[in-house]
Amino acid sequence: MWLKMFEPSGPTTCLVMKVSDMEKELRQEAGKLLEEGTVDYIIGFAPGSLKFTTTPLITEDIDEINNLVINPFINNNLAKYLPEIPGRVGIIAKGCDSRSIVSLIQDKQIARQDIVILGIPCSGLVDLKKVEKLAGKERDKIDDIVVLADKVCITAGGEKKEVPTTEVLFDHCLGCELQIPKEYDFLIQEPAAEIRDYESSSKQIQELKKMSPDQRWAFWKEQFGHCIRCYACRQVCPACFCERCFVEESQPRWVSPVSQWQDNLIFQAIRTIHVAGRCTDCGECERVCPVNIPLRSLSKEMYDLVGEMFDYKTGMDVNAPALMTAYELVEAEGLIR
Amino acid sequence: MITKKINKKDIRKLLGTWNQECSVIVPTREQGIVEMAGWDNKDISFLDWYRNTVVPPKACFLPQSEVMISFQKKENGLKIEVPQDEHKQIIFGIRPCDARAVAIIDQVFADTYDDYYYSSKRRNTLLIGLSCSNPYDSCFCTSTDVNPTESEDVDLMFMDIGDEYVIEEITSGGKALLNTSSMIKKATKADINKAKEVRAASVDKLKKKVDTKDVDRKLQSCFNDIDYWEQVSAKCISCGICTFLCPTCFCFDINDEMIKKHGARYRGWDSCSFRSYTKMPMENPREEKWRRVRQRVCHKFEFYPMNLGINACTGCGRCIRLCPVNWDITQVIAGLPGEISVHSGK
Amino acid sequence: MKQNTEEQPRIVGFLCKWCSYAGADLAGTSRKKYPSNLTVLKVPCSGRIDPLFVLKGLRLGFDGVLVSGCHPGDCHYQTGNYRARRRIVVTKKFLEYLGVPEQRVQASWVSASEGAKFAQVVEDVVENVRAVGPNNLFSDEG
Amino acid sequence: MEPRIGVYVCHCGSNIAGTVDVAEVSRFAGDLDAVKVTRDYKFMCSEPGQNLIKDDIRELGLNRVVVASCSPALHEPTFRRVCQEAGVNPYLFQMANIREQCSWVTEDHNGATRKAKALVGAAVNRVYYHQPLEIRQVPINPNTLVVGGGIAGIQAALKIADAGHKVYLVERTPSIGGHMAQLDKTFPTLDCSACILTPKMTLVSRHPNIELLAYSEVEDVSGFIGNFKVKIRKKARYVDINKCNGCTECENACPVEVPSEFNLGLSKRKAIYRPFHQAVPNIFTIHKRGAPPCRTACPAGVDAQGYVALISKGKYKEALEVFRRTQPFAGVCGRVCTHPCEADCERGKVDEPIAIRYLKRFMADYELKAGREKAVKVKQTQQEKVAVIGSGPAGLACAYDLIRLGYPITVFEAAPEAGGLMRYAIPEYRLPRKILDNEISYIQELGVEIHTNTRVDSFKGVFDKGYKAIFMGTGAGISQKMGIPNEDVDGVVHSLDFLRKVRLGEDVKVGKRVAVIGGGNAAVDAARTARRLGAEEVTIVYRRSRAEMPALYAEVEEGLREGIKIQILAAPVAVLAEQGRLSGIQCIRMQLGEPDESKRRRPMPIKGSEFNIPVDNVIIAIGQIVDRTLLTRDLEYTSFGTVSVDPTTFHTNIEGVFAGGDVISGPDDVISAIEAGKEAAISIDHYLKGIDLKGGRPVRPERVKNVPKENIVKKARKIMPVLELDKREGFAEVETGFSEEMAVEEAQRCLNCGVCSECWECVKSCERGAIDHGMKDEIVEAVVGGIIVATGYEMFKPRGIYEYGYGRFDNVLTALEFERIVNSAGPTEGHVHLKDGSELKNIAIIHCVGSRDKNYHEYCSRVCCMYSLKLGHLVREHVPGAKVYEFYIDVRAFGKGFEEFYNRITREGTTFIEARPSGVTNVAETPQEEGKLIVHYEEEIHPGIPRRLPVDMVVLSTAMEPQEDVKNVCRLFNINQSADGFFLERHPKLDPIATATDGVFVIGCCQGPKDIPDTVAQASAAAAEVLSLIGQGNIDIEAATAFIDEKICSGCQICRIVCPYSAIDFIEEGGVCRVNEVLCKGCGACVGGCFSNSISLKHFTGEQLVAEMENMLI
Repeated sequence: MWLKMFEPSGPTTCLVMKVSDMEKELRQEAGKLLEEGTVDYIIGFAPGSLKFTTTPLITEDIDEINNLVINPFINNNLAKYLPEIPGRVGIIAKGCDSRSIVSLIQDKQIARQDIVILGIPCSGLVDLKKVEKLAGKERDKIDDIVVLADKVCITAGGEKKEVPTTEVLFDHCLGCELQIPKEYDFLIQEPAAEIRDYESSSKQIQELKKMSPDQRWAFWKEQFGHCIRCYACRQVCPACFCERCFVEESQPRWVSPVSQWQDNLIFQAIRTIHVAGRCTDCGECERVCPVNIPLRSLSKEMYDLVGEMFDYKTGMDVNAPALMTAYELVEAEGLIR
Repeated sequence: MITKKINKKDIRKLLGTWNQECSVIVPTREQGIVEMAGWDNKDISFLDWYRNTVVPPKACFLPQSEVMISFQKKENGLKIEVPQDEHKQIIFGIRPCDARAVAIIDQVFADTYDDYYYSSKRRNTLLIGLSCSNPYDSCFCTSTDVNPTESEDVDLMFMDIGDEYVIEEITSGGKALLNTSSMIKKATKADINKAKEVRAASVDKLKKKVDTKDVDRKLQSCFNDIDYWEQVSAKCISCGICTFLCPTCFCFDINDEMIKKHGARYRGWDSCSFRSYTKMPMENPREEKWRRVRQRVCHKFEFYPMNLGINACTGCGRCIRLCPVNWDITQVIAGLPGEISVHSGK
Repeated sequence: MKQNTEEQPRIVGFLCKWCSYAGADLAGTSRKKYPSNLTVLKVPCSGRIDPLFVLKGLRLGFDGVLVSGCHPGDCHYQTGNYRARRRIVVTKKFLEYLGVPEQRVQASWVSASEGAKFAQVVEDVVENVRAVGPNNLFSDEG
Repeated sequence: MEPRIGVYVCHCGSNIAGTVDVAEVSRFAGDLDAVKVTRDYKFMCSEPGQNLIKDDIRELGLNRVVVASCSPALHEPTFRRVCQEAGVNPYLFQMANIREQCSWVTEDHNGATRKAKALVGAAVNRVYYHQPLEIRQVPINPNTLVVGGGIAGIQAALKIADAGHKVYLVERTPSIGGHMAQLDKTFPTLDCSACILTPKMTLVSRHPNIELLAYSEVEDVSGFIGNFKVKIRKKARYVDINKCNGCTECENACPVEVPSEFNLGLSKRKAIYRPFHQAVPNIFTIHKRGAPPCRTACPAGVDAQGYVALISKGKYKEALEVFRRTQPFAGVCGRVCTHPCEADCERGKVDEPIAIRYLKRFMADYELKAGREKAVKVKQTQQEKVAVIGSGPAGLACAYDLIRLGYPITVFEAAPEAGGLMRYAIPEYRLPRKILDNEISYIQELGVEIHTNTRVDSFKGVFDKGYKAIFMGTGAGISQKMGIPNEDVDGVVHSLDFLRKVRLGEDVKVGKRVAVIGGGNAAVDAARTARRLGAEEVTIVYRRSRAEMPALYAEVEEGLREGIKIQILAAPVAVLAEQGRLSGIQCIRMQLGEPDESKRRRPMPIKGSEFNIPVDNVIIAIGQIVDRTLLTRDLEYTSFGTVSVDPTTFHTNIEGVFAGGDVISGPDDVISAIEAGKEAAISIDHYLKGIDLKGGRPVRPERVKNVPKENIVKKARKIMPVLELDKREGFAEVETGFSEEMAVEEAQRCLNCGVCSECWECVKSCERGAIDHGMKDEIVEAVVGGIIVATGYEMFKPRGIYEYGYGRFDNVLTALEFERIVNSAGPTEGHVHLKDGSELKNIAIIHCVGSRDKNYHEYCSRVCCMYSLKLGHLVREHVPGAKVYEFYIDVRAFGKGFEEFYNRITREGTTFIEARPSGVTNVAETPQEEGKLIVHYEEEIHPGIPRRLPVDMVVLSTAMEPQEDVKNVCRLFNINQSADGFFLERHPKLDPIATATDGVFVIGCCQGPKDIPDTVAQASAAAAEVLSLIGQGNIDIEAATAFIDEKICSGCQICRIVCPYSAIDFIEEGGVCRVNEVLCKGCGACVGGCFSNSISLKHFTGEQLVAEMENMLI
């Protein structure tokens, strides 16, 4: 989608973004929705306050519509906001966001008729951690990131580097299963470039699977030693919509509120089980973790697990029953005595 | 006042000397996460890459979780033990913004109220500041009355002037650390001049600015401007990143844990961003997100100045840089109804 | 770290009261013999079991957790065991991925008439769990 | 209150103490938190043991109790009662099972003691967290629902009603009686079935406490024991139950005959019927299966089944009346309709569709021939005048419907005569003038005024004359052009102009060689007309293949017979002219490509394949377009050049002006034009009455599904006679029409898809006015305390057992069929003879057909032995001297009087052969076998010797099997099936009529095959169960139910979806779920599914279970 927006002609940082045709179309449509009173709010993305960042824009103000952007840094899964915003909402949705929206509808957290989905095609988002690594510089020291169809130009400290796009996209984007929303009310009709690398997408999971159970446990034990229990993973996750998380329960206390690796690990294990069939592999949990725990290696494994065992793909069909409300007469054979 | 200096080559030796008498804590990096941790007695590469930690130094005195008492159920009641920790430590490399933060938390835990667990660690710790000449684009310390190269909140202040560090001796404890070492030289006039240039240049690098004058008054006046708070809090997801990683946030929660007959009372970080933070049996005074967001802003910029005469924000920028949704406190301050301007370092 | 002991393994079994618990009773009345390592918790239906119980059991130090209900199609409450099945297999497979040996989380269908099967299930589960040693998963050491 | 726990460890003699160190366990328990006393005792369940607990509760102030003993399945109720008696809530008690699950399953004393400690420790920690629960009761509604009106349901209903309680007896067929009513005699006493059953049936109908809901079905059951809420659909009988007196006049009038279910298809019944003479309630029912396909396929919705059925009974006048209910053009449509009805005719799936169109023509012709009575002028009831512009089929149909609604109607026609294209485009030899004239006069006689030679130029002018609404049906009168060179040359004519001139009687000349371009009816009409005008060589040029020609198939066929040639796959590219005079046409060959939007394959020209046809005239018949006239200048048009109307209301953009027919659709057939006229008439009526145009329009009835096609003898469709070729002089009509015999015979082929044909003959015949075809199903709602399900069984259908020849040989019958035959009220009035009427000399009765057979049903149907013996006896009773052979596996004579009956039959001379026959054939091997059915078998006692037995008739003693829709019934009442498919009882011995759902009982053959005495006994037992329930007045319900903390609920409704008892409701306001504790059975599936744990299950809370688990680890 945005590929053509970052033309190779001259440097463009995402802070001085060209208003692309797509953005224009989006703003027009969003503006119309607000103006005609079809929706009370628009949720989308605006430029962030720091380089290469965007920030969620939740507004009822038509003047703010011109801040709506589409670029390779629109990370947030905006579906998260839907259950808490009153009235009718127009939401800008990438494929993965649309799946979360559908999942929330399946779980009755939102009503389809209250949501206007403005679908945008997505070719993948840039993982700044990967870019930083490639450039050997931190985000604020990078001058420019130009995304072309199959390669990316990174300029930092006067040095220009060209790498395949697959090396800078988020792991979950490399395994994307829905680039263009299936469920939408308005769709920006642009093709999305298919940039995929399934192997890298679940590389860490495959490596973990090669280990012995003890090694795997040791790995996660180490990882959850870092956890600070800030709950950003939970808070950013659209599938986590419980009014009260089980960690907050005190009778009984399932998980100690004290941050110790055992309970940190149990928290995340249960959270992952709880979002089984709701997780769309949007990768937000891993992105927001301030201590870099590879959380997607948990959620993606669960995503694949329910896919394989129950042939279940989250958020693809508004009318499908939620995973845990359905069953087949014969399933999971061989796992139960 | 700059009085001493040391060649960069000698830092390892200096730390080595200190490390024999107490534990030396330096910036370390593991899995991409920078925090203050025990020095391994050899690696000083952090001098090259270190900008600031992700986990603020407050964790050295107020850890994420710590045991307050441990107990054991015996036939005739509980046997209770309180952990003792009087070991001495030196934190090397604390930035002026974080040093200010420690001073701020000191006022809470080691002033009129003396918190045993905090102050037993704090009083056994010396802080060695390190000037900052490579700020993030999220840093705005000059707006919160912090100079990135100066600090009165440390025991010694080191400043990078090229091949050498010039040193300010702030406290007697700090001074004492230098006495024993032969690597410490006297700073020359040229060094001091160089330092002045560096200082000016460093301050100049901070492009992000926000006018914090009268913020407390403005916050007071717009405390009940619910529209404003609802609007600015809309995108907040109520996670604990900004508070847990804020160098001045100190809220904690106490929990007892018991498995079979052994148990402990733990204290751990808590966050006013969490909805459950103020949850009480019948009601929650901060049920709505905007109340929690307002609390955080007001705590930093209104209640602190009112009670202690100082802003509780030191401009370290962690909460902006690490926020999952790019919630920027400077924008919120700047946007307060009233005339305060913001300069962005874009 | 815990070592193998005589008491080990300790296994907690969640049995639905209509089928599996009755099956366990039948094993007793027909004097089937099986190891004493399993202690049973009676629940109305396997559908009552939340993955939390499994994790809680392991966290408390049980070496293994068994969930047992009516055979598919026989649930006293019609569909509870189908619900349980999805939850329990997801939990089992996922914990296995985390590094919990799959032997520690087991499930079975035992009807009220299957006293012998219950004894056999206990026999097998105990043997399986013993093979993977005591539960040191949450030990700080190692 | 601080927990004070007492722990009691039972020795159970040596059962526990022999393996477990009970003293050690007791000591251990004493050290546990909150335990105030521990004791061990020989037998805790004994009186002294119980008193121990009671005394401690009183003296030590215990408020919680743990007993470690046997399984709670055994003594939990005992100890709960002990607690309650001593003043402790029974739920503040917990039992540790240290016998069945501890001492009995190991010989390891240490291990057992350790385990007992763990279990006791767990129980103590659990009981600490117990909450007192209230045992709640709900009152029992004293009404009862009995489902199924067979002998089981009748008996149960009578017993309960006699006890003074209200019973709803629901039966889905029109009468109660069930299978028993079909039986002749009952074994072993040989009582007449009807004699013992009918008095009971009458009692039911008269009983003040029984509300009989026959011809009704239970649709929904919710609620629980004591308070089931039931919805019953009372199917419309179309006969007023209070007015019908069972006089049978309607039955005589009804023209529709279908196989009688009661007589198993051995006789016929009418569409309005009563299953049997003694039916209760003794009233008639009209059987409507749905709208017949001929009716739903007809654009105008003509009720073809109705007139076909009447024709089959020779009621031609009545038939035409049925037709005219919908539209006036029977004669026209009987000739020119494109008959979509025939395309969808169900008979077409058997052999050939009914010749509906020809039958229609027949009745119209019949009337004309017999002389039509003048139609009665419709009384004007409405004031608003309506104008119809154009007198084609659309306009006249609209006028016809409106005049009958009482509106004054005027039709304006520009041409000299009314009829539109019916008159001017269809040639005389297809539609003779007198036919059309007759039907137009009929319309005029009703009161429609037709002004011919009157062209209307503005709607305003019409409105100004006081007309309140206008229908415009001006057609599509302009011929389409081909767009090829020389198209305008002399000698090229358009078919519409050509045909019109011929119809107007103008002198039209054609050359010797004529080419007609096009493939529709207009082309064929033009070609055949040209032929009649003297053209010698007429060629139709069509660009697709023959199969794709839209013209009626028969018309094309006749054209070919008349010598017309067809150039298929050819298209004209130019008209050839010499000196301004037509000389021929140049065509190009086409080939068929991919199908286009019309699903026909698109013709593509083949390059270089041009060829010339020399002709004198070219007639273009490639379609017409809508004329844009002065009148229509303000109307909106579609992109196809037709007038734009609302597709439902046919309203144009001009207020009050409606349009239909070709003017809106482009060239189409007559019947579609009639449809448009009729729809517009509805709109105009609404419009003039100020009703919403779209609302309240008649709904198109739904097409019938699943028309049974068994036992239909194939029979060819009658062929329309045509005028011999040599007699086709001038424009004489070619098709000559069916004779009366042909028509009746053809009409009798009709399958009566809808069963009732809605001819309304019954309405006319009923003096009491009891019949109402507009009757609707009713929903009866009732609240009942208990439900008795007595839905019975079905007989096994032996058609699947090919080798026994059922369905192939006339004289192979099922036992129930034979039962009807021997019955004096049966199809043969009790005369037993072969199908062809000849005498029966010997008969074979084969037992266990479908029973005791792994291929069909493994179970024994229990009644077949005895009824087979009974049938054997009845054969000899009816045909003295007949020989009876009983082929049996075992004779199971287990019941009271059965063995004696068997002995009696044996003495009577029946021959018993122990064999399961391998087949029945009609292939004779000896002269004696000629014309007989031969049973193949091997005797059990002489295996390996194949034998043959020639008999006249074979009776198959078929199995009982569950009703076809048993699964739905299971779902409805929440009961289960056993492996044999019948309903599952709660316990086969101790609770044989209860089910897993409290308050629902199953009796009779729906629970399993059984005979009448057993069924009646079960029915009485169910009555006792229900009365016992009612007698209790109240009932305890589960105390350990789920509850939701609404503050935490996020409203995802997973709990609601997984709840098998619909016990959870979603509360819109607040967006949370709530448990209906009365419905909740306490399974906890919702709790396991609620990830925020906002649901908890009382007595099995997370806190309690975790506490229990924690202390298990001693």
